Amino acid sequence: MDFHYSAEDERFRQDARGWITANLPPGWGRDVHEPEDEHARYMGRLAWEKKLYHGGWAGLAWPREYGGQGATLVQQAILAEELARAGAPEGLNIIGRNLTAPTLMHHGTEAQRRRFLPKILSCEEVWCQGFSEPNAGSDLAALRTTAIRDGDHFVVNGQKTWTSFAQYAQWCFMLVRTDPAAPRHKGISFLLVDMRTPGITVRPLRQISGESEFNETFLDNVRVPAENLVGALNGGWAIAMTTLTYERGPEDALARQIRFSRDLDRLLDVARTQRRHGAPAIDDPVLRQKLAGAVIEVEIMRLNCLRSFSRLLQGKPLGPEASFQKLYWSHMAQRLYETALETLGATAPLAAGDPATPAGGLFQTGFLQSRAFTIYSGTSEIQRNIIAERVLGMPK
Amino acid sequence: MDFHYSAEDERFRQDARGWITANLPPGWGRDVHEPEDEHARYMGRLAWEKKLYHGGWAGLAWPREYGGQGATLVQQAILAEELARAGAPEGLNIIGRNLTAPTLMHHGTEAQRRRFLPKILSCEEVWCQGFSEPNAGSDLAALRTTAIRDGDHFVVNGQKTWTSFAQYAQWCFMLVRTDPAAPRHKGISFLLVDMRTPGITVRPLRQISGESEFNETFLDNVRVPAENLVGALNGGWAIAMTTLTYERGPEDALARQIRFSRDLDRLLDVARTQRRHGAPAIDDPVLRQKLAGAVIEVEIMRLNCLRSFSRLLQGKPLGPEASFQKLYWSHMAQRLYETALETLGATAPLAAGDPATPAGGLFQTGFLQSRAFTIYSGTSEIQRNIIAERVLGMPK
Amino acid sequence: MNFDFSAEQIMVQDSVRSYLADAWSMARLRRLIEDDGDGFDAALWDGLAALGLPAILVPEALGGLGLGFVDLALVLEECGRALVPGPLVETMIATDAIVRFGTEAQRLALLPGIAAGRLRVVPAIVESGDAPLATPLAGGWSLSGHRMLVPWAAQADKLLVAVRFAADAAAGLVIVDPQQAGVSLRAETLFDPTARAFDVSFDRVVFGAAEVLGGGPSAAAVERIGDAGAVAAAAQMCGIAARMLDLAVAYACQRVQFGRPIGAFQAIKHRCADMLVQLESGRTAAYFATWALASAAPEAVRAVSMAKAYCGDASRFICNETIQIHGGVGFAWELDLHLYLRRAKTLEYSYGDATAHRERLLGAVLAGREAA
Amino acid sequence: MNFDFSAEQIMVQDSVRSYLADAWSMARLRRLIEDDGDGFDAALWDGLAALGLPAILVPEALGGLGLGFVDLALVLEECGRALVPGPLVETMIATDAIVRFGTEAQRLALLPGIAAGRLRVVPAIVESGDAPLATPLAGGWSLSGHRMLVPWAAQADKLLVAVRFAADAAAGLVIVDPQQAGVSLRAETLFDPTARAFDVSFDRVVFGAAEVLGGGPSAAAVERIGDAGAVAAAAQMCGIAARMLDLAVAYACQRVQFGRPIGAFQAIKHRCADMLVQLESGRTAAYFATWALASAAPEAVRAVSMAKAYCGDASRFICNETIQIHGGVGFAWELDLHLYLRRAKTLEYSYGDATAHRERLLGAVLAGREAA
Repeated sequence: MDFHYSAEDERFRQDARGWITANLPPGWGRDVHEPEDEHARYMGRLAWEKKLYHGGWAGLAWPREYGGQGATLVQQAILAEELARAGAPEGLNIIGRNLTAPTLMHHGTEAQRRRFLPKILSCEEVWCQGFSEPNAGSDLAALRTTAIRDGDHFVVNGQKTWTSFAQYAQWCFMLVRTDPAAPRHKGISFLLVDMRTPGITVRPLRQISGESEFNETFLDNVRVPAENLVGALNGGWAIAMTTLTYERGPEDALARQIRFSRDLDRLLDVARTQRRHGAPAIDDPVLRQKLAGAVIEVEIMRLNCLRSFSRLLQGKPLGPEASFQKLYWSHMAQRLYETALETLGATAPLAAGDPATPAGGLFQTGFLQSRAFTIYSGTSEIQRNIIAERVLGMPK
Repeated sequence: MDFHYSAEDERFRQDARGWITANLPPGWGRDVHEPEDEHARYMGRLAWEKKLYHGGWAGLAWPREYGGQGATLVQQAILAEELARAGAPEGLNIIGRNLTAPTLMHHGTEAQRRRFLPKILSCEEVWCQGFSEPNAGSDLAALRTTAIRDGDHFVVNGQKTWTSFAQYAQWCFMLVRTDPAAPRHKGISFLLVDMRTPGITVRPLRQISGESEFNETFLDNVRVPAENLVGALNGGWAIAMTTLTYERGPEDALARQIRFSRDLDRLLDVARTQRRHGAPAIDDPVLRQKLAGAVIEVEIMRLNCLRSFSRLLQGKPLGPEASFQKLYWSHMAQRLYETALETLGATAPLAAGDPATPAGGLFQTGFLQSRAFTIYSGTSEIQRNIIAERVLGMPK
Repeated sequence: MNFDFSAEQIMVQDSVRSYLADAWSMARLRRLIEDDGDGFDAALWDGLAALGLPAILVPEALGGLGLGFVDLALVLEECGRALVPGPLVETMIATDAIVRFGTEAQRLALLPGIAAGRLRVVPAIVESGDAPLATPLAGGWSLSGHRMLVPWAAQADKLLVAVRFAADAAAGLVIVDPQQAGVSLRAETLFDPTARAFDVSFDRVVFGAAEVLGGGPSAAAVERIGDAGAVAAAAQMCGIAARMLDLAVAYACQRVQFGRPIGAFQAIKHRCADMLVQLESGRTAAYFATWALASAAPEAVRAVSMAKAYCGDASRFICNETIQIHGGVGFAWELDLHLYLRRAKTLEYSYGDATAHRERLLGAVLAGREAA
Repeated sequence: MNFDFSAEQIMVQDSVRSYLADAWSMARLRRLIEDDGDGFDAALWDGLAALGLPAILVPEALGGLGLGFVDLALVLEECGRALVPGPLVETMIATDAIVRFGTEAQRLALLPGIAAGRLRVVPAIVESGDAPLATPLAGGWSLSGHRMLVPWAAQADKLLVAVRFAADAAAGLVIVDPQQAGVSLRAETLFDPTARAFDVSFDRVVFGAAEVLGGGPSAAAVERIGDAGAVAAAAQMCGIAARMLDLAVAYACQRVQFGRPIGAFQAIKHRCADMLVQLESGRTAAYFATWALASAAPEAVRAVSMAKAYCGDASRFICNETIQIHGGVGFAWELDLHLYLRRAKTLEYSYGDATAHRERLLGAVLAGREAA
């Protein structure tokens, strides 16, 4: 066990820090945050991700043949830390990087990897995820979207929901039913779908935070080339499990930790300036307990990720304990934003856009967004089932 | 809605307060508590209960023909309040008063009521409860103790567990299987068993608090007169549900509230004398939040009971919402004693018997006892099932 | 000793509920949001006034029903349950203060109009950096400073402004007309889009003793209006939480996953049971607090703070879990859940949050023990 | 950057675990309780000493293994898991302070004996009303006052007593022989019947600079021994919690009610999942803290307080829920659950509770931001 960084890693950190300082978009850093307008925000995130790519900071630990830098997971974690420290934006192609890529590395053909992975890193192709359907949420295997083989294509019909960033995505990976006669889990395949194919309609779903990151996606006789099948026909369920493992895993978590850490930092600032009972809120011992709890939980989130990375570095595969990361951070974040509202105190009923609310309404928005954390990527109830049954070996 | 008391009730309160002051056993009151020795403690409780009876304070709201005073439920609640205020002991025949009595009032014959109820009030006969068995805990209907009719007797064989106060009890009400061939819930009967009958062996079970309030009770060819059957043969399950409703109901809860309220009062005293960081613990704003939370919860427990009593006064029967009282107070009490240990702070590792622990180790013992609160009388898991299914109408 | 509502009180509740079921809907509430107007629904106001709600606390001699805070309890719960917008509840809170502390002239000037539904009065009491200060002036005072989160100030005929009097640092409530010279309003952006509130600035606003509620400074009046607000918030949170629990149970019984309604899974059903326990315990506390306020019982401070603290925590838990139980649709804008969440969260932080009320309660309990 | 234990560290853990599996048992622990003696198991002490545990922190030159706190992490967890009694962990905590702060003479005098398992040294640092005060005397000081909850003082050869020096109010650790004149011990009655602790009074106990750890007052030494104690407590709580979770899962898989193992009910299995999350997060914090202590990292204060606070809350939750999952037998004295509960609860309130450590952590974080 050693949390010291090697001299090489320290040099890497200095390089990263220097580059970020020089390239951070105007308006970013400690005291500001993203634009109000959602489209502008996502375009800003995309531009930043492309800038990182052109600066050589994308896919640090990916193999070079797929556009990666061949660096270490540790350096990837260092970059994440430095991005957090600088208050840098998140990217947009999170699903491509964190889900499509590892899924293809595990289950794709060499041709699929060479075709898709580099463009994920360059952000020429943004990805979205087509798993959930209106009647297949927690019970994902109940999905009904069909794909019927027709020559060298599959013809896809159905409806997906909660497809994040579908309106910005060029590609979607999708679970489809290819054998309706087979048992539920055995008739599902994993397809890569070009979102520009005729027959696809995307309808944004407005969320309780007012944002429209999610969508309903309707598929009407969408023709998908057969070469876009990943893995075996009717073998999609196992592949989906890989995808979900990464969706819930430490890489995704560490990227989120950046944001929570940045928001917590802002919160400590706000606690110094907000006043209650005639004194700065930060002097209130009761609030201090909650802020300290938040500091502890956010730091443990980072360390939990590092602990998982150490397992990966030893070559141990990511297993069902990925659910552990997801369950931890989603509930942690809900507590964090509740504490943030409590820090705002009497001004909590104000919202983003009001000049009297600190940090531009960041915490109110974060609170609303956080309600979804314990639902998407598999509800907490599903994560607890997985942990109990597959990690602890408890009966179904 | 009116929480004022009538002039008559206020007079009753003055009478009760006067009598209690004059009759409280030596050593009782604000600053002391029960003797270390368990047997002495229970004998003290029994003596106090008998004293209350002879003073005319037992069975206040019971019908006169069964030894009651014909007073109101409100006066019964006033008496409970005054006992709490005075720091008086609990009684010993709780099961007789709170469980046997209402069960017999609902389901007993007139002969059974006249035979048993007066002696419950006078404490000539202390009662215990024979429901749980080693393999029938939450799943009570799995019970295996058998009763086979033999002439004008039943012959009972089997084993009961967690029979509280069995070593002090003259009588036990018991669930027994009288028709092994019937469906689980349909072959059970409700018997009254004289604990002095040959074939009964009581073995105390030591609890984690060090006390032995509970017992294992072995039944070996115990002959019980057939007239001690309550209700119909094989109709015991419905009767048991009545008993359980009272076990979990507001009368039981209010008696417990006395104790929690008394312990909380002591805790506030202790918080004034305990010092932390050079100041009285009561000045610590973080601890104050927890103490305030305890005050609120203990007071709401009292008010919840009064709300239930109002329903009873209107003639509405006690239903599955009795589980609500049990679920509320058991978890509340666990939080209360955790807060008590936190108030003790660095001295929490001391125990009853050490001169440096405040209130004679009351809180450490209370903490240990409280671990059982969410288990006995039906675990919290069972109570939540009952509330969800029978109050909220959710599916099984 | 009786913890029940009277038949009359339950009848009033039923009439409010059935009026709202007929004349009011979440769709209408959403139109108020989308219209982006002043958020005030005049027809709803008139309908509720016709039912007599603003008259409840007004003495019979002044055209009211002469009832008390207990009679408001179930009405407030219904207002929460249906997310009734507009300054109705705020006017009730102000009415309570006017009834108890107003001079005869003030009561005559304000209460008949309130009872008839012609006059809207709202409290302006939220603490912020630059509290209004009244400095003496010939024949009166000059008021400067500001109050934030003044509910529905633009729709109100009068504000009851909590003011500090410079002379002896006494506190009091001052009746201010929002149209008066020196008063300016800035509409605030709110977490609850169905509400309206304003940052109100006072710049040398002149007033005399006739405008001070009760004729002179009264810390008791300021405390009372805060207490009435806290209890009204607690009761409304109970109504919201009750509605949320209904929605959670209904959804859990109807949504099928893994071949069963999700309400059959213990993860869901046990949580609903816990929600019920907290809801009912919150009601217990809120009802008791309305009685304590109505009867000015010695335990009023404790009862009020108990209700606000407990109901705040309970409604937080119940609202959050209801969204969780709904899964994906739980965070869809189209569903109404977030509107309840936003109102409940706003109430949670209005009139003192749970932490502040716990501290206040413990102070009162310890002072009571000291005195005993 | 590496969050893994080395193969050697895991080997040591395995050897401790298998030694304890062979030579130690809960039955033996219970005999120590029932015998009502001094609670000290000499054979266990000797066995663990033969395994080299007290030697871990002692430099090689002084007969030890020359390892650091990270090497203790898994050993401490095993000690918690098996409820190892006696002053082993306490001696390790004291050893750390002696290694870091002792003069050459003190190191020579104490560490070889500790490494060989011949010498037991325990901290006497729990804050109480009447803390030991050292007043100057010709050639030294005179010590009076008392310390409570001094672990295993009667079995210890030396106490490291946290002392305040009257002259300049400096703090320091003083090496005191419990048999020395002026020292008196009162056995305390403890919540954990497998532990022993004493109220130790000092009545004009005379000592010189040679007895002050490091030769003179050192607030850093006092803080360090508290930190080492806190981390050792956190690691032991992880061990206890891990054992409790094992027991909960095993029982839930085996106990059948309603025709199914109770572990198939979500109420039980979901709770076990939450327990695992807290256990592993606690381990993360505790392991990191051992590294921070070992490397005297700048984040040491934060890491220590984080571990003690988080592990305290986690072990509280896990122990309580394990008892709940066991139902009726969960509160039977015959089952071992309460012994784990009692030890964990004692550790929770030793070396600062979660609340105290959260406050300390936030202070450090804010000071760090100030400095940045």
